[in-house]
Amino acid sequence: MKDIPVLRVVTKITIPIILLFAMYVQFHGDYGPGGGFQAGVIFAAAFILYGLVFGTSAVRQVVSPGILRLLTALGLLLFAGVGILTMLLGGDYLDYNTLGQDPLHGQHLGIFLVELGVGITVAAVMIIFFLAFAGRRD
Amino acid sequence: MIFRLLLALCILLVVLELVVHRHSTFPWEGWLGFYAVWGFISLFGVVIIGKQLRRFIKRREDYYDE
Amino acid sequence: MSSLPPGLILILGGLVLPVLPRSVQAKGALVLPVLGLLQLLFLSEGMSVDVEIAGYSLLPVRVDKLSLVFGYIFYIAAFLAALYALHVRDTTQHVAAMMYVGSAIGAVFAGDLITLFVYWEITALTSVFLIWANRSERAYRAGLRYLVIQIGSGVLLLSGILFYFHESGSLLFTQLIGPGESLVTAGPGVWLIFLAFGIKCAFPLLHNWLQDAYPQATITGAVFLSAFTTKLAVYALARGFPGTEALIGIGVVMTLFPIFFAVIENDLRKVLCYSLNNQLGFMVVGIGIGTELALNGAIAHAFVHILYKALLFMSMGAVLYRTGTIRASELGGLYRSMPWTAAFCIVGAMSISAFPLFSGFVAKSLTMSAVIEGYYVLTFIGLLVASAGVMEHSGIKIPYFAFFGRDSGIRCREAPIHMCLAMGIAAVLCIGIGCFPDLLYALLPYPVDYEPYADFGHSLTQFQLLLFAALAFAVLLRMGLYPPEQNAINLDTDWFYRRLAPNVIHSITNNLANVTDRLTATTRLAGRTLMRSVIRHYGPEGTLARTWPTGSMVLWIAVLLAASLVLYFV
Amino acid sequence: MTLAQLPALQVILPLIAAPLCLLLRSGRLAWLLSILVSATALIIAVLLLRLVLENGTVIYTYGGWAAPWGIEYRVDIANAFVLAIVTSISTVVLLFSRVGASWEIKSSEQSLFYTAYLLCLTGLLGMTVTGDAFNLFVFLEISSLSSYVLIAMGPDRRGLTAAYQYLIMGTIGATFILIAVGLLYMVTGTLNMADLANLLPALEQSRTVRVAFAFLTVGIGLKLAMFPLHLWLPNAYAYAPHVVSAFLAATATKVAVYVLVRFIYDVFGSSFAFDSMPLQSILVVLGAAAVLSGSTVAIFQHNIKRMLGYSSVAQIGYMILGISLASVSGLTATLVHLLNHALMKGGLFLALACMAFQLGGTRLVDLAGAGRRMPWTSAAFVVGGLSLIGVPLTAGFVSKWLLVVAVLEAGWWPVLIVIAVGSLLAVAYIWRVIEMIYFRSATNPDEHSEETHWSLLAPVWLLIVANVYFGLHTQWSVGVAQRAAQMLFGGPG
Repeated sequence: MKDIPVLRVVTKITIPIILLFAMYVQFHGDYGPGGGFQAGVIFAAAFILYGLVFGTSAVRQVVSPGILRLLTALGLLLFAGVGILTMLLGGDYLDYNTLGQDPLHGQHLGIFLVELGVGITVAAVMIIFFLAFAGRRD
Repeated sequence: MIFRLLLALCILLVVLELVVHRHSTFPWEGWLGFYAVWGFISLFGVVIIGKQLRRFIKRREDYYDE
Repeated sequence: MSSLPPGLILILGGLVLPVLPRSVQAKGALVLPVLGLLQLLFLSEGMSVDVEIAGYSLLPVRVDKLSLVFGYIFYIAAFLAALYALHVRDTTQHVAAMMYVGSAIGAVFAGDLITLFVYWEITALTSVFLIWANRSERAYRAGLRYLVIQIGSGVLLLSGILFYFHESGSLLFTQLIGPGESLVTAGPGVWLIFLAFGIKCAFPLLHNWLQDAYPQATITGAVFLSAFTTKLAVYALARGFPGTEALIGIGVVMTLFPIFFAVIENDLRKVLCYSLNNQLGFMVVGIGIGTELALNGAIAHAFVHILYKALLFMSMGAVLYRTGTIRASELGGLYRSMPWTAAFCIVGAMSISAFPLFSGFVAKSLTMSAVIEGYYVLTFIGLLVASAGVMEHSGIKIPYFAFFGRDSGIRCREAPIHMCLAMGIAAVLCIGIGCFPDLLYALLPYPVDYEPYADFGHSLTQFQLLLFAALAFAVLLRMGLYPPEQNAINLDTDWFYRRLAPNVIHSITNNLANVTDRLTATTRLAGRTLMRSVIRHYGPEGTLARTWPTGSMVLWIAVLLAASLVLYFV
Repeated sequence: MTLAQLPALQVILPLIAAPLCLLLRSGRLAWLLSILVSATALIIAVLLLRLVLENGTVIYTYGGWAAPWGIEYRVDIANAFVLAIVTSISTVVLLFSRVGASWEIKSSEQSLFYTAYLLCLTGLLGMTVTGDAFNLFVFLEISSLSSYVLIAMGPDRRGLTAAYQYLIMGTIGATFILIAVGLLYMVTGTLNMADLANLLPALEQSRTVRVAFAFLTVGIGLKLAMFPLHLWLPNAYAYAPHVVSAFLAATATKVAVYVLVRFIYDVFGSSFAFDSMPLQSILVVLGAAAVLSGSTVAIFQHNIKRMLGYSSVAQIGYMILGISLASVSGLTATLVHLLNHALMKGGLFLALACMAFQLGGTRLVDLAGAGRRMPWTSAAFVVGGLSLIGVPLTAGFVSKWLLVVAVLEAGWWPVLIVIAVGSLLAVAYIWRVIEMIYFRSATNPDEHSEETHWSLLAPVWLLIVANVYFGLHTQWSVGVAQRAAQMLFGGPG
């Protein structure tokens, strides 16, 4: 599809916007609707669009499967690590109150980190799925 | 030879019964030579009946192996 | 040491045997019964070990006189058999034999039904290897039949126990029928247990596994087998069903029917099996009468019977070992080659025929006195016939056809020294008990005030009975009326499951096919439809075994969901 | 971190270790981490069980949000018992898989294998420990998805189809459970199981609750391979890598049975399930059908792994029968059989794995003469088989005995016959294997010993010895199961 100039141009314009929107959904998640899950999917959508138009090998050049695998694990570890941290700090698992000097800060930080972990993993897994299914023909 | 010896022994046993006091519960048990006759008849009967039995149940040795 | 359940030494020891070098295993198997017997001497009467498992109180060990007397003789028999098997270099046989004996002894000391059942099944599972150890197709099949029947007895026992437990709430193994009750009024649990014991005791019509399997066992295996399985059943009957009237009738039939089969049987070890069955009948009668005298008689009979039957099996085993055959039609005149074996065999034969001064006499006299005391006329007459029958097959036929009679021309060496030693000890015990019966009487569960030699008339009549029977045998031989030994087999109840059942299925199919030619193909089909439909549904490619398409799996889910929805709403 | 954190750690540890395995890349290191984690999980499970037996139910709330708003983990005797089963089987299987897995899984995929394995363990433990119905669904999905991967990992290409079918079935099952949870949430407004148990009795007549119950029983029935929803199981077990078969056969269906027990007896309550719903007749019929058809089909199988799979279907039938009795003794029998069946099937599958590696396959003919060539493995298989039949002195006998006593208590004679026939059928299919192992000589004449390595024999025999141990020493297993059953019937925890 990369032979069609309209698609190529429009794609290149929209991808940064999609990524930006993903960031917004991610980081604004604790105030408005959104969060790591949705953000991860939107983030991955940018890559998938790129892959659809320019081919999966182009995506592999941007993020190698090795890195994706690493990111999948890291996101999950971030999520679980926060939980362990709260336990080490004396609370229950994922008891964010212990993270900051007061519960408000704690909750804020906790949710931020956990959602980030979720976002990373979801995005990475979505891209892996896409590559796995779409990459069969190459 | 052995047969005659056995026969003699048997007769001796019956004769002995006349001398030895013998305790019996059932009346027929006390008859002279009851055990001797009964033993003879029993074995005779068993062998003859067993022989007849053969007619019905004898089979070749490989009967079950087919 | 005394807290160790009896028999466990043999079971555990048997498990250790394979670790030993092959040449030492037989010696190890010889030491184990000695250790076991020593342990038994330390056990005190009345001792018991009780355990509570899953809310049921069990009594894995209970020591009383009844258990002890069986314990002693089992160990003695195990020692003799192990001595006899000293030349065997087969790990399987040694392990199986030791575990078999150990579990039989464990069963005799079991105080509750569950423990009894466990040991009961182990005796079945281990003893079958003594048959399979012959490693022939025929032995394998006979062993399999034996195993199925023995396990079946165990399954019946277990179901009986369950019912009995459900009815009575007790798992203790004591008298299962109360004094005033009879078998007729007893519940299904007692019936099932009775049946299980009956199979193992080779009741008439349930007996055939014995004659089928034992002759297929190895030479040494048969010696072990002859001693334990059926005597365990006798013990169980003596414990659970003393004084059950039905046993008298069963016992008399048991003493009588095998003697006819024994007359015409060619395989001498099989003759011994019929004789074994007949001897069990005497014990069963004793248990059925149930007086102290009668029970003593039954137990004493079991005790001495183990010795002389083992002795007879050993002598026939030695013949088989040296000549390679045990068919009466191929043997004869062996006294020249094997004089010692012949002598020992005659001692065994005189013991089993109950000649005075031999062990059979002092035991059988107890039972016979009890029969007279109870005034059981028919039983008495039946047992007299049976006694003459014993004289015929075990007293005369076995030694006569093997060692005397027509000279077969076979010349071989005397049995190995350890075999002779084992037979010798057994023979000495047979004569010793016969001459000094008080040694045996002291072991019996009830006090004995019976003196077999006090009344000389009794010995005299016994001599008369036996010698005139011998005379009849001689007369029959002279007249040429005695049935010649022939290479043949005789049908017995095993025919029903070895021939009839397969044939019926076969002939139904075939006969149906012959009815009309037109229907041939279809009727054959009909005959096999059952099996076909089983295969169709359950076979490797059957409906229920096939890999189903995903769609139909989902359909099933829908069906089940719909069904449960409907059911829940109704 | 104190004892109070144990319920969370039970699940979190394997959850964290899973991505770490992915990062490790080396199969050997991943194995080391997995077994460390699994052993720790075992220790945690044992500690939890002791804690629960002494002090009663332990409750753990996530993030400090109290139930019914937050997610809570609720450990009582019943699920502590199941936790101990799952973690111990997992540890033994991992002991085996250092060598065992390397035969079937490419070395490049080994870290992936252990990742999936740990995720599956996480899911199973999570399902067991959680007190929240939706959380249960999440963990169910974690365990299911990872087990599809595990099944497909083997060298046998039929594993892919089997995994695919299992995926379809499993997803439908999970969806049904989700629908049921959603319906319950609709009427009660809560997802907490304890809370549901309080609210549901008042809503007994509600149609929604009844529909939810139907979806739930069918959904869980799929996961536990209840007849006739078992069709995915034989292939999944047969074509998965051997270690995976051992692990799943010994744990996955057990956890599903536990979940069914939990929902029937605890969440809905036995009076709802058995008095106002005709669950009893459904379960009895399906349980009996499973015992009979599973065992019969097993007799005719050429592939021993499929045979064991069908035998599992039959064994699950026994558990269903125990559940259907609706009595403390019946439930005790089921719970004890959870443990005993895990031990016997785990042992059998592992022993079979050894044979498959040495003799080249799991078809019946491959095992000819194995008794001479692999005496120890063969002996292990025989003892495991005896336990499966229910021969005394083995764990299988204890389960059967308890079940039969419970059935007698209820006076269900036909069921008694079903159990007896089932046992006889089991004798038949186990005997076929024994005959092949001991009484047939190998097709290739060189009958030298090919006994497997001791490091593989050790875990096999560990399970086999456990079979005998729990056959002789029933105080612990039956005692705990009995208390659990009483608790599920509303007695003191």
